[in-house]
This record gives sequence, structure tokens and C-alpha cells, in this order.
Amino acid sequence: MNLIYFALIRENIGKSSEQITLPNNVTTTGQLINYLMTLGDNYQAAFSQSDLIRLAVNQEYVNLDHPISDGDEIAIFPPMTGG
Amino acid sequence: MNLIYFALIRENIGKSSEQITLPNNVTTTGQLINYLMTLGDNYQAAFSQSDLIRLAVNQEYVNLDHPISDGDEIAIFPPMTGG
Amino acid sequence: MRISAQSEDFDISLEIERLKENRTDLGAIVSFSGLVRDIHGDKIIKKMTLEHFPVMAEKELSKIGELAKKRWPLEGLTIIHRYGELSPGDNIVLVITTSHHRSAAFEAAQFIMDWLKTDAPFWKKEQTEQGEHWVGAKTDDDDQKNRWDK
Amino acid sequence: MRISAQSEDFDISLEIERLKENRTDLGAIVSFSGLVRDIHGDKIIKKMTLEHFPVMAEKELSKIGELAKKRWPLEGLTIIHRYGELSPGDNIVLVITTSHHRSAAFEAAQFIMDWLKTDAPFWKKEQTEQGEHWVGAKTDDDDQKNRWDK
Repeated sequence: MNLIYFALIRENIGKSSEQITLPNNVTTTGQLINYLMTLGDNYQAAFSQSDLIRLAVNQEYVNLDHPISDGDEIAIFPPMTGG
Repeated sequence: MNLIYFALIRENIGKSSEQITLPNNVTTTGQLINYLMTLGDNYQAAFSQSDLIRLAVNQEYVNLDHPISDGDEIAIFPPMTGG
Repeated sequence: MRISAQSEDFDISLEIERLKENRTDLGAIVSFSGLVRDIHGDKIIKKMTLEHFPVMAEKELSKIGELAKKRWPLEGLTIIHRYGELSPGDNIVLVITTSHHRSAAFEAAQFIMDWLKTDAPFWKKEQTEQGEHWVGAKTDDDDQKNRWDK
Repeated sequence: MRISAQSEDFDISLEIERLKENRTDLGAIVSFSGLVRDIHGDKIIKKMTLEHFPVMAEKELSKIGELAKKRWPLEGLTIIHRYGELSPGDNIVLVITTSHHRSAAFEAAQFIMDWLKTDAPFWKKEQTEQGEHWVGAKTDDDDQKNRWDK
């Protein structure tokens, strides 16, 4: 699975993208976030405030209960501040 | 008194301005319109519909009950359609 | 506040640049331009003549601009209204508002256009294939203006 | 509909000309430009970096444009959003709407800006004299967007 990060989340994690293999028991975006938070302090810092997390699966915005599978591209980022 | 006319009212009357001497019994804008309508068919055509008459005395919009005197400049025109 | 009743065309970029100068505090610039349309109702417009009340036209545009500045925190404001003979596609009117924030700039520009339609002393005459006629005032325009009363 | 996420600056007059071409049916053109301000709250801004999600940024801008076109009778629409390093006074975003009538052009441009603020994948980082930080999302912007729900 391809993960990409933007803005403060990218900086906190320390990389802009990575490939991971999804554990069997991770089947939703919310579970993915919880799983990532077990990988280190940088992920915990990035995801400590769940209301500051936005996700897109294959470039469509989704909520934390969205189903995911290994072929998906998952983007994780803070609320948008453009314009 | 200096009278100036614009747009359809100017065309109906057939001139863009004129000097008149105000009769003694004409002391408001409404009375002025009624007086002008006695001067000929062209004035009657110009002022036949009172809801299509707008006035400015010395370049300030006024209603038909506004007092006037001989030194005033009175502009008479239809509702505005700019923009 | 820049106000002009003029026969010449205007240049939107140039007018925006005049308001920006070298300022770095402006967050929002809204421009509205109104143009002569080639169709009005069921009539094809060949030409349009805009008559205006000289001197009073600019005074009224200034008054409308001052009303807008009292209601919204504007940093800059330009209102230009043309008169004379125009063709379809030609510019008639330009309103530019600048502000720190977008809602002030948007609302002030709309307010100015709504007021200008009923209060600025300009009159349109259309030349169509069926002859020429003065454009009638629309009650719609009064409604648009009156919505700002609240 | 012209949509662009780009690092280069844009030229408002050129973009308006692109929408006008040789058309004579447009009655109203509204442009909004958003610029980098030199002050944000109590901080002096030296630079701003705009990060974006490539490809998805233009897809989202298109979606917002389509929503606006469903709601208002627009004749033309341009949305340009810049990314990269910007300075106070620089352009960030441009929205141009054209329509036969002014209220459609005004409302659609406001709608697009309100949606774009919360839905287009761009993020601002400010460089101030006290260091740099990511700009936080404002609940104000959600409110502005949600007023279009009714």
C-alpha cells in the first residue's frame, strides 16, 4: 500500500511517502491510523489529534471508517488551508 | 429657473434645457410638473406617467413635494438604467 | 476612492494595479465588469447609447462608494462608468474593491452595483433591428437594492 | 472551464480576455484574487510556502467548479491556484466567473472561494520573524462554506 503525507503530518512523520504492507486486521482508514501510531513517536505526534487528520483514498476524500485494501493509495494530511 | 432634461423626457420635450420664470403659485417640484404640462403636448407626453419621473434639485434627488425657488437648477428625468 | 464617468474604455489590470501600488496588506481584490450584451429579452442589440447627467453622475457614484466604505472595511475602491455610444461586448461599468478579507470585498462590490443600477444618473438607449428605444427600469433592480436595507 | 494549479503567477486581464474571446453575450464578469498578506493576527509574514497535493488539487478545483456551474448559469469559469514559495503582495488564487447577469457571477465566485478554502488540497506555511508554522484551519471557513447548504 502506498501512503503519502502532506504539510504538518509529512513533517512530523519525517517523510512524504512510503510503501507498507497492510496487516490482515487493518481494513479501514481508522484502523490504519491506529496501526501507524504503533510504528513510532513520529507517527504518534502526527496523528495525536484525530480532528486534525484528513484522508483521501485514491484521490477521493473519505472518513475514518472507509474500507481500504492493499492496492489503494492513501493520502493523509491536515485540514486544508488554501485560498 | 434652469431646467434640464435627460433621456426619454428630454426627447419628448424636444430640448435638453431651458430657462423659465416660475409663476408665483408654483412652489414645489410637483406643482412645477403640473405647470409644465400646461405648456404643450410635448410636456404632457413627457410627464404623463408620474411614476416615471425623477427629479434632482441642485443635483440632489428629491420627491414631488420638494420646495423650489427661482435660483434652483431642476433636473427632470426617467428612472435610471445604468450599470 | 477613484470615481470616474468617462467615455473612454478602462483597463482592469491597470485599475487593479493602481489600487495595489506596492501594498502588501491586501488579502482580497474583487472586480466586477458589466458589459453590453448582444441580446436583451427577445431583441438583438446593435448599439447602445449611454446618456448621463454630467457632474452629478460622479457625485452619486462617490456617494454610493462612501456608503459602501461605511458598511465594510475597504482598503481601496474604484468605480468607473462609461457613457456615449457602445457596442455589444464593450465595457459599461467597472467596480473594484480591495480589503483584508474576501467577504467585505465581495459584499461591497455587490452593494455598489445594486445601488448604482437605481441611483446613478445614467440612461440606456438600445438600437435594435426593430428600431431604438430607451431601456425601462426594472423592479428587480429595486428589489436587489432594497435587500441591503436590513 | 479552465483549472490550473501552478507555481507561476497569473495575469488577470489575460485570463479575462480568454473568457471573453470575441463573445458579445456576456453581461457580467467577476474576478476574485486572493493575495499573501504581510500580517496574520499579530505576526509579521516574511514568506509563505504553499504545499499542494498534485493532480488531486486540480481534480478538486474542477469538482468545485462543476458544483458552481450546476447552481448558477455561468458562461465561463477560471480557477487558478498557485503553490510554492510566495511573498507578501503575491497572488495566491484567482477565480473568474462570467454570466449573462451579475448575481450569478457574484454568487458563484463567492461559492467557489468558500468551498476552495476548505476542500482544495493546499496548505499554507508562514515564515514569520518568530519562526515558521503551518497555518491552522479556521472554523470560520467551515461556516462560510456551510451557508451554501440551504
